[in-house]
Amino acid sequence: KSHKYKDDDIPKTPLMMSFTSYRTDLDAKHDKSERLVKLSRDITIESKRVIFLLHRTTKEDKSNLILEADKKLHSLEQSHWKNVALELHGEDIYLFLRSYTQGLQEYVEAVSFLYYLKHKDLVPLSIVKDSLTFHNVDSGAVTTKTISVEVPIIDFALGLTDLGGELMRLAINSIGVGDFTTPKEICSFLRAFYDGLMNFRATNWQMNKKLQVLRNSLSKVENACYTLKIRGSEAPKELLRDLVSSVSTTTCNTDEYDN
Amino acid sequence: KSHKYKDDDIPKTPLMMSFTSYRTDLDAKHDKSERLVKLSRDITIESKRVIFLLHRTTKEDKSNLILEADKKLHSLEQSHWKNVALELHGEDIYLFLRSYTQGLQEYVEAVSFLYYLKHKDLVPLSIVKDSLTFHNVDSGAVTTKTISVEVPIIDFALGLTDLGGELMRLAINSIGVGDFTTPKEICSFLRAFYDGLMNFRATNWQMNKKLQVLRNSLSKVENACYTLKIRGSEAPKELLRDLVSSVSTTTCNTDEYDN
Amino acid sequence: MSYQIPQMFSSFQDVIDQEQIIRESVKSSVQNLEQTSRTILALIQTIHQENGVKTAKEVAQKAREMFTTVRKYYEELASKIPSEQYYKYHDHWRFVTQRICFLAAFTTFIQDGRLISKSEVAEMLNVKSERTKDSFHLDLEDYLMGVLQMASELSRFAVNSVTAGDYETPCKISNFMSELDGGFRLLNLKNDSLRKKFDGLKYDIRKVEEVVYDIRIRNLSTKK
Amino acid sequence: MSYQIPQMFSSFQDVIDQEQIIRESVKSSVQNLEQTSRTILALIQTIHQENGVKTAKEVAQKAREMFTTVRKYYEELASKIPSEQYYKYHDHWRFVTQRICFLAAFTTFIQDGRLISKSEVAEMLNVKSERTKDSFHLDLEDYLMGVLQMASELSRFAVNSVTAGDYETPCKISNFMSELDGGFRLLNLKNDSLRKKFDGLKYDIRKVEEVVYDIRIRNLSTKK
Amino acid sequence: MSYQIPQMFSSFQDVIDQEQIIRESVKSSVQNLEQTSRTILALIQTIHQENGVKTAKEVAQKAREMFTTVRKYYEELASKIPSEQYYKYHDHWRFVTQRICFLAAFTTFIQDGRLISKSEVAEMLNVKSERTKDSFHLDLEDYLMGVLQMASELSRFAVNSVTAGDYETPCKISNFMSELDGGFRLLNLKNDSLRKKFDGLKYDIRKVEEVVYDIRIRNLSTKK
Amino acid sequence: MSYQIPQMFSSFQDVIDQEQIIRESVKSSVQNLEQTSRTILALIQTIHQENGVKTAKEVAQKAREMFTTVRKYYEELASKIPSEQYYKYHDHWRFVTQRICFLAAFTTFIQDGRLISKSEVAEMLNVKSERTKDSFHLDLEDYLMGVLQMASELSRFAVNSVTAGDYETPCKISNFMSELDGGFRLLNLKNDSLRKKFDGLKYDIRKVEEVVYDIRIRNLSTKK
Amino acid sequence: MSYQIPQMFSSFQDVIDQEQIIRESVKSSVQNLEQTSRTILALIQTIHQENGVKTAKEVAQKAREMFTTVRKYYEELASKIPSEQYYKYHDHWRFVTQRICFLAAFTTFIQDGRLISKSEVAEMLNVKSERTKDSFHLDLEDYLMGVLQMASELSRFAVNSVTAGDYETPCKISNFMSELDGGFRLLNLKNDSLRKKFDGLKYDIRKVEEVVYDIRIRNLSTKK
Amino acid sequence: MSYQIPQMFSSFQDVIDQEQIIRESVKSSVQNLEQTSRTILALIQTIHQENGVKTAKEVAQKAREMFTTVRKYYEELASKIPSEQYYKYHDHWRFVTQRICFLAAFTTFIQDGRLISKSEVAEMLNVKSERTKDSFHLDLEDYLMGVLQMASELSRFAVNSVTAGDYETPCKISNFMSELDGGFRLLNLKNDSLRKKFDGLKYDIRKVEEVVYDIRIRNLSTKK
Ligand SMILES: [Mn+2]
Ligand SMILES: [Mn+2]
Repeated sequence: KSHKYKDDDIPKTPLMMSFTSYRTDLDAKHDKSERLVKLSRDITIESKRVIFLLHRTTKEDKSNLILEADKKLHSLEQSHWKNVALELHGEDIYLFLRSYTQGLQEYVEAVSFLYYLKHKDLVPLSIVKDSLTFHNVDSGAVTTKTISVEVPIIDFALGLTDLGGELMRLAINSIGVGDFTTPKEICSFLRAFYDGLMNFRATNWQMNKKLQVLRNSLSKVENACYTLKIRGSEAPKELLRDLVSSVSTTTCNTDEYDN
Repeated sequence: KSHKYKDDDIPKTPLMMSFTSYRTDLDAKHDKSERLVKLSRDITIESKRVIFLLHRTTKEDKSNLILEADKKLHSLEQSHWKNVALELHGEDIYLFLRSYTQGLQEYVEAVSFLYYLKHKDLVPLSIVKDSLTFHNVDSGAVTTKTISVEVPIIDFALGLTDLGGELMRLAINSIGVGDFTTPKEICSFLRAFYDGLMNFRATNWQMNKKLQVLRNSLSKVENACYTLKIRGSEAPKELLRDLVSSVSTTTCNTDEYDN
Repeated sequence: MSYQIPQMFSSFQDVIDQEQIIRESVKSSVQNLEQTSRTILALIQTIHQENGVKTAKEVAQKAREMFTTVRKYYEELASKIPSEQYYKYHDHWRFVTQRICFLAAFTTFIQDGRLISKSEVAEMLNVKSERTKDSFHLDLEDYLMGVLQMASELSRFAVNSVTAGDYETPCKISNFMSELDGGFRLLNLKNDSLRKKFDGLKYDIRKVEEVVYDIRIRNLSTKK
Repeated sequence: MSYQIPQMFSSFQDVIDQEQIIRESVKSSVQNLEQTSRTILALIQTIHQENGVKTAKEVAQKAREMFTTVRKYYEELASKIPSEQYYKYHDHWRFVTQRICFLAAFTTFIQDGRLISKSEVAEMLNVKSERTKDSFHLDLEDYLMGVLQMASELSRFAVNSVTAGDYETPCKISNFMSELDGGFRLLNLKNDSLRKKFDGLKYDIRKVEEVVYDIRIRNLSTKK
Repeated sequence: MSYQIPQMFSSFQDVIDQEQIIRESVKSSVQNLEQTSRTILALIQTIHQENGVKTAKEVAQKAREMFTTVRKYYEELASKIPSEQYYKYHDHWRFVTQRICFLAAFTTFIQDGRLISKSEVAEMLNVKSERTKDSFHLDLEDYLMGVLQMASELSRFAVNSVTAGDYETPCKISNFMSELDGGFRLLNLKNDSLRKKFDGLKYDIRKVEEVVYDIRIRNLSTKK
Repeated sequence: MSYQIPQMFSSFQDVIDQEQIIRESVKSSVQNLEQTSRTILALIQTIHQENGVKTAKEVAQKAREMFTTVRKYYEELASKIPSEQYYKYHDHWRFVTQRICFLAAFTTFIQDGRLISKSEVAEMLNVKSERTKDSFHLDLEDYLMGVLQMASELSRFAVNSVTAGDYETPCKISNFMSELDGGFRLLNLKNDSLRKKFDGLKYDIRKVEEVVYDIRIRNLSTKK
Repeated sequence: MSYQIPQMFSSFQDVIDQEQIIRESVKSSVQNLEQTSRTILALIQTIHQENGVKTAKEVAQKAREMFTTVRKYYEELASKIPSEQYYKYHDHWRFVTQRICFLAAFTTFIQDGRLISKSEVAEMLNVKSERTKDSFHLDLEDYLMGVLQMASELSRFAVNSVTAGDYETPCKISNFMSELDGGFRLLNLKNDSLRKKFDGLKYDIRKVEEVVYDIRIRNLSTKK
Repeated sequence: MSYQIPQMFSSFQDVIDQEQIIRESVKSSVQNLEQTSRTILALIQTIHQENGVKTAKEVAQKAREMFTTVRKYYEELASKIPSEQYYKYHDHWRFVTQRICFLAAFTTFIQDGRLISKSEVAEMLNVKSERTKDSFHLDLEDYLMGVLQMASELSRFAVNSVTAGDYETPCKISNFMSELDGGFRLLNLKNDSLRKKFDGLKYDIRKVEEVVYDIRIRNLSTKK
């Protein structure tokens, strides 16, 4: 950013001279913070896209979408996240955490969603940390063996908690296409997750708010499982088996059924 | 307002028939209320204009402006207010008070401002009531000896309280043009007004809020009088007399002063 | 300087004090009404219980009898309001009147399967149906709010009827509420509390429609 | 110089007054649109009633005809807004336009079993589909909100179709809503009102799927 | 039908993305304008310093020259906004435009002792004065807010002129502000931010009148 | 005079410090209570799990045993508060006490299928049931809030019972909550948080009634 | 079981009723206190009037005599509150007590030019200065809030003294408030309403300092 | 089903607990700093009193000596912060550090008539001026906030100097603040608390300018 004030115009008093140097420091900090905010915003958008993409798993071929999501996240790591790591290199990350935590949380949400689809479990912090660690980096400014983006536990936990909403969407959407297993699995997982979080004493209003949202999501999934049970109670056993096995046929084709 | 629903289409069940009559009643009420809101809004705008006009008294010929304001208010009474009175004739006015109280309050503010400029005192409720009473009215719908707009005490008091702000503006503006008497008179009047209102126990949150605003206005006028006193302390006696007598010359004409 | 301010405010004060006395007295009548309405409501709630559906008509009859007390308190209240100042104090009894309209409407639906009219409610409350200069009347919007409260209670009653093995009542309720919906759609509602309450009606209707759906798809209704 | 300022400020007052006049006039057209949309909505609601399903197409045709009035008021409204000020006053007609989009979309689904396109809605409203310099257009988000409102109404219609003994319509609705869901999933929505409304879509879909499920396990679709 | 919905929604995404791009781009131009306006403001502030009064005209001339940059950024900004979307994005540049109007008005008063007109400001900013179909214009309220900001700065300048021994400038300022006040009194302002800002004007005027009074009672204006 | 004010204010500081010490000490006891209550809550949550319904009584017994710790901390807390200052610091333990009442009530319902009385809760907490001069008591509203929290948890439990294949528990819960509702209807509540929470009870009740409805319409309760 | 809940809740109602009775009774005493405090305040306000400064001492004496009534109502209030429930109802009289402390402090400053101590205020109010088991006391924060309200009134009094031609009183007030500020600076306040009010003190002090400044720069204090 | 959830959260809990311990310890050091800063502030306040201006230099010297304690507590605080986590806990000491910067800057201005530099403040506090991996430094924005607080205090001091008959100090302050204003205008401030505080500087400057104006127009300054 070029300054319109020509430096020759500035009176050469000690005060003005020190403020000139303060300006340099402040600008450096603000510019870095601004760059991080922009990176964070792009990361947020791209992470949301990955989540949207993964929701198509209820409709389309699952493994292909997972592969695509893997690729998208990997390219996000190698581009935007590597830039974040470079920006943070040598800094006290807590000075800039506010600038990139939103992107970080949304990224954790996307990664954990993908991980759940693969492993039906919570993504470990170590995996996220590894993904955000870069080796043998050689940028113009920095040449170093290893740089990484710090992932504070609280921000990780905040991102994870958002996973609840996405799993809830997945559970309800699954029922819509006749998949009755996924909702039950998600219900059990979300209960364990909620119990774990309830015991986690990190006094943080954001956490409390998100915990409330998580509880609502869990409640919606429980109601969905309840409905499944109730509905299942009426179906003739053999029909139910047919239904479950034909998960991928999304539409109710009346003609086919007539056969 | 014509209804698009053709009445023949309505099933002739008892329920639908009674709702048709409810509709008539509701529409009548809403329409009247809507007309009153519109009248009230016009009254508000016109009253504000009268107030703006009267603020020019610090700059222009006072008696002409007062005459003009008198005329404007009178025509407002004979047009909009008479219509309000016609609308309210035979009604429980408290059903519609909310629709026209804003206009009423702004009108009371304008009337009391004008009255203050004439008499340096608070306008009596009876004068406002008289202005809003109309004799020998003959409209298409109503022919009656006398109709009037009820002025509930609370709404009258709320309108009066707003006068504080306008008097404060008048006081400060007066100083700007070298008139030192008006601010002092206003200060004394506002103190008495504030004391009177403070003793008036009408528990009403609007009143409490407006009382706070009035206190701020009084405080500004007190500070202005203080400044006058302080400034006056330095002026040579004879000059001060000159200044006070030349209230109407608004500008400081350096040339003239040189003479 | 001497202003007419003190005299003015002291005369105002008299009026305000007078009004305050009326207000206190009104509050006390309203409290009595609230107490009575709570008692009737508690009675009516029992029809949701296990055997409630069977005793519904009986309960409704008892509830109707309790309106004697309601009438008494409305008479008392009416005597306290100066002529043409009904709407000055309306806020005090607005809420309880809506609730009482709900109770009257619910009772009548249980007994007769039809919507009570505004004038019938007014009669049950011992007030006038239309505004006149010297009397206490029933406000139209209060009546309509009460009717909407009833609709909400009916959707709950439809559910509990099925639990109690009664598959006919839900169908009656569904038809009734559909007609009610049509009635309300005739009205030109403003963006006020009535509109908001009416917006809630559609959820009650959907619930009842789903109950009827459940009955029909299982062929439980004996009518067909 | 002395004379310049008063003249300058008089001309400013003219501008301020002018804007106030436009705003009042816009409000009045919007009120007309609201009235008309309420009437069409009341008409459409009748298809949920007992015999409604059978008359659905007829009702839809009537509704479509009532768009003549809609068109007239949009024309009136458009004539009041200089095109470059569309977004200065947009909030005034945002809500009613969403509702009208819903009505247009619902009508079209009933008649043709397909999603009305944005340009078709624009045509029905007699406005431009895309922003151009000289015209009043249909905002994209308003159209999408209207489409989501329709989805909610369709899920209710699926339930009532079954009650009326029609087992085919729910399947058609189910397919249609599934496709609609796929369409919305292509959008990268922000966390705004549109996203929130879209989040509700999944419950509507689930409800319809449940209806279809109930039909299938009972072999009802073959009964027709 | 199946193929229509995905295509439709893809095109919707394009529109949504497009808007996001405009918004980001607008923000960047506005940041440049803010930076420039801060620089001009810092320059103008120097006239309050001890020798500032003497160099005032010089400073004003320099400030005027810096408007070249302002014009450039407005041109850039204007090129990004289709005229009919001016009010869709107006909030982004509202604040900075008010400040720039203040700077233009202050500069002009220092140089010519008169109020800059709205069209002159528009010219200095390289935008249109009136709303036309194809251009970026200057909003009236933004201009008026800028004028009121200038009045506040002038009252400070009056005080510092005296400190610097200049007894004539305060009288000029006093006359000018009195006239300005007369202008604003012609407007019928609503209770909005403009009215609030205008309410502050009377204190600025009073301050200047006090300065003039101090000069007169000491016969200082004759001393020069 | 000069010397009086500092001395006066020094003595005020002593009072403020003293209060601060009590407050800190209270907070620490309350934190312990919160920790313990969280542990009990987490234990109780397990009954919502798939096999939870079967182990419910066992879990409740374990929970009851953990009240030993609760009693200890209340004793500790009580020792810190002079009785006449109970309400000065009440806000500190209000929330946690409500939660503990909920836990006690829930545990008792699971074990005995009945409502725990206020004096029983007081005993479980090792505090007095009624206010006396020299002791730490259980506030009535805190007890009632806890009871309402339990109702909310019970409605969730009813849902999960069905999922776990238990069709009897929901019916028990429904009866119990209906009775509870009758109890609360006897109270004349102010417009406070208790009233608000009670207003929420009806949603919990409807939810449970709908669960029972679903069971009955499918004849599930007889099937097991 | 069925019979237990209604009985339990009936007993709760008794408790709630009891509390309600106390609350109503407290409110009535507080209203009397408010009325009396308003009367004293109105009396004290007269010292701001033109001739008020001259009659200040006289007015203060009259105000002090009116405390007889204050004492009576505090006695009445105290008799209604069991000591251990002081803080349960404290919010009811908190505000009026702060105002009465202000009146006592203001009166004392006018008469004696010094700060009234907490125990003196307690004596004027006929309550205990310190908390004891069996009595109604004066809360420290209420006393301090009252003192800060006085400071605010004093700054207004300083302004009006000058207007009335009294140039000495402002200097006394300035010294007094500076000392008061020193006192408050000894306190370690929490981030509560007291701290917020104290933060406002510095504006009152600056105002008075500016009044003294105006007097000194014009040599007015020596002139009289 | 068994998840790795409990292990994960229990390992997190350890970290969070550890952090909580540090946080508590930091708070205690910060409280000491706050106590010390309050004492220094109370000392400095005395220069506003009647004879304060004369003893200003003496007071400043005493204040400077009290920084020994400040240094001690910063050393203590620094020892508690793990390397590279300064900004994790920064919020805890941000406010007190700003106040201490203000005290250091004010002291230095009184003694030397110049702005203390950031590195000088760091030295007075016994912290590093620039961030390094292993040390506790002085944040630039905290320093700047402190400087702005000083400016506000200086404007008050200018007023009180005149009261004490010192007409030179205000002129010095005016020049100093004008230069300070120029310095701040070099900075590109974001819309944060620093910007907001800086926006307040202009009022302080105007106040001082008006004091200088009062002095000049009365020829009180002996310099000319
Ligand atoms: Mn999400
Ligand atoms: Mn006004």
